Amino acid sequence: MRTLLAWIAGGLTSVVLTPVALADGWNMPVGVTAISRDIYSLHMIIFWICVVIGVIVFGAMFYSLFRYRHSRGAKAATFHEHTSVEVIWTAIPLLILVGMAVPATATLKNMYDTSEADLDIMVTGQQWRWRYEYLGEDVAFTSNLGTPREQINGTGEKGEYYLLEVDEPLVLPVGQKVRLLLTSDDVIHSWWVPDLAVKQDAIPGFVNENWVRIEEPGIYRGQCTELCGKDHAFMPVVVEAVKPERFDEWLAERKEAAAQEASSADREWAMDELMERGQQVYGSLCASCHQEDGQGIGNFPALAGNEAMLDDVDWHIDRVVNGVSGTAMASFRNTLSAVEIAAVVTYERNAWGNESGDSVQPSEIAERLADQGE
Amino acid sequence: MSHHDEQATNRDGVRRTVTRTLVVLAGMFAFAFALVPLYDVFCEVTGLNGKTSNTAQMLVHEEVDTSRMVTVQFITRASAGLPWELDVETRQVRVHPGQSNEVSFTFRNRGGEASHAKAVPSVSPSEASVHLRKLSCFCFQEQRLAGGERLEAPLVFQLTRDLPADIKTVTLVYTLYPVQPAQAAVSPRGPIEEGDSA
Amino acid sequence: MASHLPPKPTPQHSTATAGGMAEAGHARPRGLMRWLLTTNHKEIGSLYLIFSLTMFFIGGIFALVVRAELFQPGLQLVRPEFFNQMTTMHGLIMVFGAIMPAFVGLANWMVPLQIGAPDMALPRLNNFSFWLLPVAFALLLSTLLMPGGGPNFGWTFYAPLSTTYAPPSTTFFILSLHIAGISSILGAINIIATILNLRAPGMRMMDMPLFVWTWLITAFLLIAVMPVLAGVITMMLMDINFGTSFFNAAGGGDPVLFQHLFWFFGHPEVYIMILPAFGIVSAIIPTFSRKRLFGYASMVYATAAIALLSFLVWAHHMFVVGLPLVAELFFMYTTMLIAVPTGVKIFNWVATMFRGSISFEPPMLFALAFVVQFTVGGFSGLMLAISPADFQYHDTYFVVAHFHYVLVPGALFAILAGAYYWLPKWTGHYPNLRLSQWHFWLSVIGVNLTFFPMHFSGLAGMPRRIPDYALQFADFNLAASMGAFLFGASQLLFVLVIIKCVRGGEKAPAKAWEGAEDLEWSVPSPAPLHTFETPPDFHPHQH
Amino acid sequence: MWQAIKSVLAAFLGVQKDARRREDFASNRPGTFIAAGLLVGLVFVLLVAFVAVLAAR
Repeated sequence: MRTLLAWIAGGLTSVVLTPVALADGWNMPVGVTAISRDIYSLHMIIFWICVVIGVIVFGAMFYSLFRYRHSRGAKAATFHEHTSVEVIWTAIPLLILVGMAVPATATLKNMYDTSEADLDIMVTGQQWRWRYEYLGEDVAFTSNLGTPREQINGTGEKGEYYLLEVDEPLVLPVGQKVRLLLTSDDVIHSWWVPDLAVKQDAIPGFVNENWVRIEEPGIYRGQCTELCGKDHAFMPVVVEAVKPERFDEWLAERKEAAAQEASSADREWAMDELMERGQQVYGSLCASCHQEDGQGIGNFPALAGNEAMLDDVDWHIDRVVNGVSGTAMASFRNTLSAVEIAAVVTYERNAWGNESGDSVQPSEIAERLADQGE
Repeated sequence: MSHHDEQATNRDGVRRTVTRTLVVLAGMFAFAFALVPLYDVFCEVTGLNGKTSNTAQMLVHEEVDTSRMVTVQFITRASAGLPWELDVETRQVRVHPGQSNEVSFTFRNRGGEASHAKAVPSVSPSEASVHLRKLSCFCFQEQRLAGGERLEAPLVFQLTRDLPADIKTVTLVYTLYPVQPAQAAVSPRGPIEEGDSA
Repeated sequence: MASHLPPKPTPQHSTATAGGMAEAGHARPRGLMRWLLTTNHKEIGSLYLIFSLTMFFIGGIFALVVRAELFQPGLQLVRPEFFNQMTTMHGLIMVFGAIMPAFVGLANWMVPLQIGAPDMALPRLNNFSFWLLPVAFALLLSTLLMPGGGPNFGWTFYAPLSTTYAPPSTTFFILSLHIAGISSILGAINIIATILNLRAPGMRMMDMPLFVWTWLITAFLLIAVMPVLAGVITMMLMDINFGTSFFNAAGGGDPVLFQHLFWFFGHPEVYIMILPAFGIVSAIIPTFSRKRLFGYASMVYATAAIALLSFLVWAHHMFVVGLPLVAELFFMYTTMLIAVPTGVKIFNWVATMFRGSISFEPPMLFALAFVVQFTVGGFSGLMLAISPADFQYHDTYFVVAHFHYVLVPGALFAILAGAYYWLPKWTGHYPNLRLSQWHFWLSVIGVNLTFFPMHFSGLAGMPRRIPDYALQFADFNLAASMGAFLFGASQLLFVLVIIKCVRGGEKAPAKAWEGAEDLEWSVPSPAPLHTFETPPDFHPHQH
Repeated sequence: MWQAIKSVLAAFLGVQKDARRREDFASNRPGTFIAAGLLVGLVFVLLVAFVAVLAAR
């Protein structure tokens, strides 16, 4: 008897829990696009179908357990087959499923319609950051985890957007259809923002498409959802949706800044300037593998006291510019400016007890990157 | 049937069952490997995954469909470990289905030494890939460039008239990958066999 | 509670023959050699079960490392590299080392007894296929100590993370998976050969108990898909060591091809882990409802239908890899259809209980919990089948909740139910009732506390396989971690129950449960080492 | 053969009558059923694929 009461209590709890489940932060977000709302309603319809079926099936089961228990003197009946009942309980689920497939198909077709986009963005996954390129706009940047390492290691107070913040978010205009082209430089990643209901794998060597039309300005946060190695948890996606006018301003600012960055490569940089800039670049791009103290970890080589690197500055620059095939060491040729490359190389050659004393000037790098083939 | 006979029947039965299951087993193992080329064929027929044919195709002489324009975008990417750059003369072209078009790509080896590379194509949306016919493409074979060398290579392509009407933009992405010549020789689908048929 | 259970059947058969395993007519090797060389299906069955229990605890400890790290946000106990090895090893060990061998062990023990055969058809092969397993898993576990660590790419080992970017130990991982795969294949051949050829005279296919039927179908699935797994890992091996490019885009290969091949194996594999569970539950529910199984024929047909459909749904694991629209629709439709035969099974179990005469012995408790909890897993499966919605669910904790509901409160509970059901037959004693009930209730509470909150954290946006998470997921993870430790600890009670049951306890008669009908209940308890050396008289009555 | 196809169809739905099932298993010729199973399986795949292609339009 106690068994039964416990079962019933369990059943009641789940009924009580259901509204809790629908509360904010416990359920799928409704999101800010037409697609995300469609998906949300599909999710809720199928959820309630399951609840109704569950109530009927579990109801019949618990009724039988209670009503026909041996201790109450129940005598077992002998029936063991009933074709028409079986046909009915096969046909009804079939009909429900057909009913469910219709709206699901419509939503899916809509999700696959990437035509007539106002803006194309190339999203590239890299261990462990995202790179965004505004196609046709000459604007490109990487977006790295913004949460300081101290917060992760527990030596600092965790912020509100712990692990869901980046140094540079993807900025998108609201109301415009944005086509996302996704690929990867190394392993498979997956780009996901729940509020936008966009999740698409980024696969090396192949390009996937998805699209989004955001309806409200705001900041939307997500994460990489395909296991991509050790820092899989630390490559968030942040999308900042702004009004189209603001977006155009932002694009102009970006281009301006890039031009300034390029022209600043011409002048002579002092050692401290390079070191300061280099430390910044190193912290956001390199430290997750080679570690803050340059000691490396696991398969990631130490840079402190790395003789191959210290003996040959060309070799060092080549690694940073071109990367190493088949490893997490990406090519930074298109990701970093000449100033940044010069700065980070200089930093690596003079930090953590490395005392080469070399400083690599941005102009040297710029020359190296520019056309020497002709 | 005596007890003894029965055991003999059982033994025969067991032997038969084991033989049959072993045959199925061998068949399934072979099937797993057969799936690799089957998948390629399936991809090529259906355009699954945006793969394109890796051999040159013939121009289909068909009337140019002047009633609609399709935008073809080109994106070039280099991958790690290769001091090369790949550029395209134009970021996008507007074409009519049926028309044949030529676009020029430039390879540059920025390194000091000779190296090999191959450009691997991918088409999006994947449904378009069956309708994209490449009459000539640098992507059919690997390239070798001496240090500092530069090479211009054309892509000649045609979008067939039966391209679905809802496809208005086709994106063609080329990713440059380094090739070790030794590695290429044993690749099951490496440049060797493709070079033969190209 | 005990007082509400009906009295146990009184011993009709003399238990004098119940000398147990020690008394055999001829000289047998003793000690270790006896177990190394045994060809007896009952001893091999026990070996499988003990092995699987050991692996269950090792895999469980890995899961607890994961849950301990996820107890609160931030990195506290392990580095992400090691965390990834733990999630990977947990998955591999539970799938290939715990659940599958447990079912093979039950099949070894019970299939010959249920069909009236003296032993398995190929006893020496049986010994060999068991002893491959410890070798395979010793090798797999040893990779954790190798430079660069063990496999860290998830139990689904997607390329290129598992090829180009994998640790050096991956070659050993592939080797160990090959060995485990061969073991499964040999086990499956043996089971098929036994069922098809060694049934008692007069027992037709449609007279076989459902556990035998589900295992027959499972064995066919194994024969069909284990070679595909072997093919996939061979291709990986070649990509890693011989420079081929099956899955490497740089050489003209395709990482997505890996996923197609893997899930062509992987989805039937999921059913391999659940069909025998259906068989066990279909034996227990009629026994304790004292009523014949409702719709026996439908159950057999539904199992066959599920097995067939399992080959047509694989790409529902790949809804976000960029499949063409037609493929998405095809796999969404087939996946939704698989709910129909699965539903038929659940309805049949409920109909079996309807107007029965039900009592709640420990096996029945676990079987009932199976029905409810498996159905919960089925519901989330139905939700995941809706491809557009899967764009939100995919690779989140919602998926983790789904497959754990199917495999832990599902398959594992069915294994526990089977163990409680047949322990009297194996040991000659009933398991201690009070301990069993404690084990049951703590397990139910623990398992639901662990996995139910994962639905919420997944819907709220928590990706799977991450060692650290954003603050809004903290409460769900706290609950899940506490539940996991409760569940893990309560399994120690199960070990206690088994030890006590082997050593003594209330004596069980041949027919240990009043409503039990199948052939295994006609031999004494504990079952002597050799049974059915002359085939039993089988009267097809019940089905 | 028609009989076998009907039985396989019943199997796909997972509903079968005891009597019919007895008839099926009386014949004890699995070949027919395997052939019918493959046939119905193929038809099933083509049918679902057809619906999917139609729906995708």
